[in-house]
Amino acid sequence: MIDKRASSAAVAVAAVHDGATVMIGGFGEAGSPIELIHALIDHGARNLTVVTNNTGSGQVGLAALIANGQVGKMLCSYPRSANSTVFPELYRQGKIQLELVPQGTLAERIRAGGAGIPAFFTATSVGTVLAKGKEQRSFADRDYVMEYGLRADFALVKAEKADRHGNLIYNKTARNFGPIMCMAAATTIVQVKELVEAGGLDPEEIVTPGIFVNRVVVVPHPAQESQLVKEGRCYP
Amino acid sequence: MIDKRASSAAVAVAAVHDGATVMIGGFGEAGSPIELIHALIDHGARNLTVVTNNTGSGQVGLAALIANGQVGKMLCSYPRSANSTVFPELYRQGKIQLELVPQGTLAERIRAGGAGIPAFFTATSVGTVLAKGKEQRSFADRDYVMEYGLRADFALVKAEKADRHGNLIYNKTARNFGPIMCMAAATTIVQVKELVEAGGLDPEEIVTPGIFVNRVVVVPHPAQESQLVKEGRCYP
Amino acid sequence: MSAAKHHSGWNREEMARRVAADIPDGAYVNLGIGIPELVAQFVPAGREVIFQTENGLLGMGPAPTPGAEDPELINAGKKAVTALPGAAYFHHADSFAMIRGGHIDICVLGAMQVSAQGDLANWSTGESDAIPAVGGAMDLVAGVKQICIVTEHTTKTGEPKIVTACTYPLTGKAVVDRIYTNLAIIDVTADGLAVTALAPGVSFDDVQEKTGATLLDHTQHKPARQSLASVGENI
Amino acid sequence: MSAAKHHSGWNREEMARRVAADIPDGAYVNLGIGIPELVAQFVPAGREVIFQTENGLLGMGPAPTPGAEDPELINAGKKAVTALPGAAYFHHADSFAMIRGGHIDICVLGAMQVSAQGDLANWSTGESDAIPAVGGAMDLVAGVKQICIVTEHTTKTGEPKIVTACTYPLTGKAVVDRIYTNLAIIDVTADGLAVTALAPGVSFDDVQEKTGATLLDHTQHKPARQSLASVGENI
Repeated sequence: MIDKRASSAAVAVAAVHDGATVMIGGFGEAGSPIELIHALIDHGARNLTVVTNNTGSGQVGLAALIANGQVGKMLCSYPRSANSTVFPELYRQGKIQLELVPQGTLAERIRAGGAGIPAFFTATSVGTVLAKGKEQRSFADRDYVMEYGLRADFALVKAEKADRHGNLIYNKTARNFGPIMCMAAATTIVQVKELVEAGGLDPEEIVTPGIFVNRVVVVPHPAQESQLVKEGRCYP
Repeated sequence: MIDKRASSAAVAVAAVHDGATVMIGGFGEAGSPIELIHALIDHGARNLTVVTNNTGSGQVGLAALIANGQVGKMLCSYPRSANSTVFPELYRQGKIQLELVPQGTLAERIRAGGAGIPAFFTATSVGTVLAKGKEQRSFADRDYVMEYGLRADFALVKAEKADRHGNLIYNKTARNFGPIMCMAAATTIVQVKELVEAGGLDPEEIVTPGIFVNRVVVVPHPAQESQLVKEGRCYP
Repeated sequence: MSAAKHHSGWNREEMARRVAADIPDGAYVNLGIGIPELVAQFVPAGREVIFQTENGLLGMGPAPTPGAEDPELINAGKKAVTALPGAAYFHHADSFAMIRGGHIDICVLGAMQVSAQGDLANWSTGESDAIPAVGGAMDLVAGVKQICIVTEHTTKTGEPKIVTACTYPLTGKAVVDRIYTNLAIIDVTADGLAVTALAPGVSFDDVQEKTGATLLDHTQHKPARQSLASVGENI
Repeated sequence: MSAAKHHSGWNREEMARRVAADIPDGAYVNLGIGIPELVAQFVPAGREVIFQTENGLLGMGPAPTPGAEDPELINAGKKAVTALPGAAYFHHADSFAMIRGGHIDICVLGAMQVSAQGDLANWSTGESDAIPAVGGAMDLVAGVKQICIVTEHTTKTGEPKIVTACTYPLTGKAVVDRIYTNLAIIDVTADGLAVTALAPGVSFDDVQEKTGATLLDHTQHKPARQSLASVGENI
């Protein structure tokens, strides 16, 4: 019988190895799988390449993972935001690498990775410094750059509900990168607020079919990053 | 106020011009917008390029459109099936052109067209006659062919419910090509069984956001192609 | 209206109002952070404009009442928003398919510099110690049908933002269609930058003086400028 | 079991049963039209196998009871099916993202010809007056982790289907992992085609005689063949 439930976040992330590429869902705090990230901090895997849109805030969640020295390289679109101090400091010190990717290109590269597309063309970034070194090509008289599909060893994603098959639904704009990251990782680990019976999700409504999910951890009351930051919390 | 309702199928398809490229949803009869197709037959636009998975059956719907001599070229993956006699005859007589596209490549080309991707690479068809004349390229030691995004002037799609914004939900496996064809056409025309108030569709459940839809026609009791074929019906 | 209390020209709200006035009924619009965000509240009565936020919502409504904020319902600026009836949620690849695929009619963005050719710089000063952060700006300018800029005419230190050629790293080349500033509305045309409207108490010469590129005076043309074109062509 | 009533070898149901026996618990499987469709009914007790149909359903169940057919709930062969608890519907691009992206563990297909290198021909006879129709076959063989063929060992006229090189147009090059026929189970290995099991009353020489390529006899190997590998590696 298919049962993708993991007994804890620690068990779910146990296989993450040093040097792994890890996609982490979320747009700011919305959809950020903070309990899975904290489990990854406890676990201690190092030299990670992290693919995610931002760099976290305060000293919890994604920012804490970076502060803990576990991340060697980041691919993201917007590593600078309110309360984001950890990444900028390490970056200026040359202690962390950055591949800056336009947000839509980042999303499409992840989707392509999940869909078995090794490369595609987009007009985004043409004529800018972010197109430097990229192969360029014209279609119907417009210039495009070639971008590569992105895959990961692991994805850490937050969703709203799951069933034992790993079918997922999300909550509002916390959906963001979750569905495409589930597709693009060899092992996808998801935290959800609620687990329902198989058949408890309407098959018309399922956003991520279970085939893209490997482990599900139930975290009924996930912490909100902004609340932890407001309280001045640090992890660990 | 946004109100995409059209008063009839005839009104909805009135702008289709001779020589237009028209995407038509459906996988066999499931999702085939038969009333819109019949309106297009009444309308009479000719020399159409039709992008659709199959070639219809019997003498109704898609098969009737072809039989009526309105289609100059078809892009499809499977133009041969039970009760499909119209296309094979015209094809053997050289009266209709065919671009045969593997089903997944067809879907991805349509999706790419809708997503602003002019071209992408796929391993599908490598080493086969369908790769002939296509640019080939190696990524990470595997061979791929380059395929082009597909766009259309019009898309005819069948869905289950819509609101006045054109937000859509579908029914079971009748969803198939609908959502991606809605994205890839300059003008997307949809027939639905039911129109609901704005807000009557759960925003988490909407499969096609209204931005991809231009006109909505309510057909409360659409005909089933297989039933018409069984009854020996012809259109017009 | 609080215009021209101490000085001539439009204030932020009035700039946003001018942008909103040019957005046709039925348009799909993406708003950037800052003054662009203000545009939503000035949609003229009788028009329905659908706002997209690239983090996955079409049909974005105003900020919630205090206390009703949902940290999982935010806009691209990470501020709490609401969803209007008829809204839809979607994931990031679908969201940028809308953007890249040319489905959004208008994008309103801020700017650091705009050139006479419509080049836009609004993401980086190019300073060596700056943390580069581009977000969705490059995707928006490459994909959305029309790009409107709304910005103060000059920097805080009085340097022109509208220039012959951008010195900051570009967001996109030849992407801007129209510029709304506190002093004027300027169209990017094949002939060059054309002033189509002047703020109260502002002369064409005032605008030219504060601009780093040569301007054309189209204020007497009839009509001075087109409605934001191509919008809603299939509506 | 109704095997070998008039002849030795496996019948269609037994072939399907042999395929099903090799599919591990938790596998995601796509079944082609014909004998492959029969596989679903022979999943051994205690295993849960999820069937995908490329027209947009994961969690496909058996045919509905007569009268309960829904023309909008069909499989890739356009036959009425059902959806099991835990099923999900999705559109064609998402469906083929599953297939092309390597998310489906096993695909079971019919064949016109299979070569010693695992080349597959199953979509066209290449005759000039034939209507070419490929469907999703090329996507499946290019994207699914393991491709199993289930087919009669020879054509109706007794010609070998397993050959040194395919004469029909290919569906894919070097894509087949294993072949189940009415006579034997044959793995495509780096060393060549290896017979790992023989049907009752069938000898290795019988199989070799009806095969257009040289076979290796692995029937005495321990184990004769691996479980369908790589399946469920992350389950």
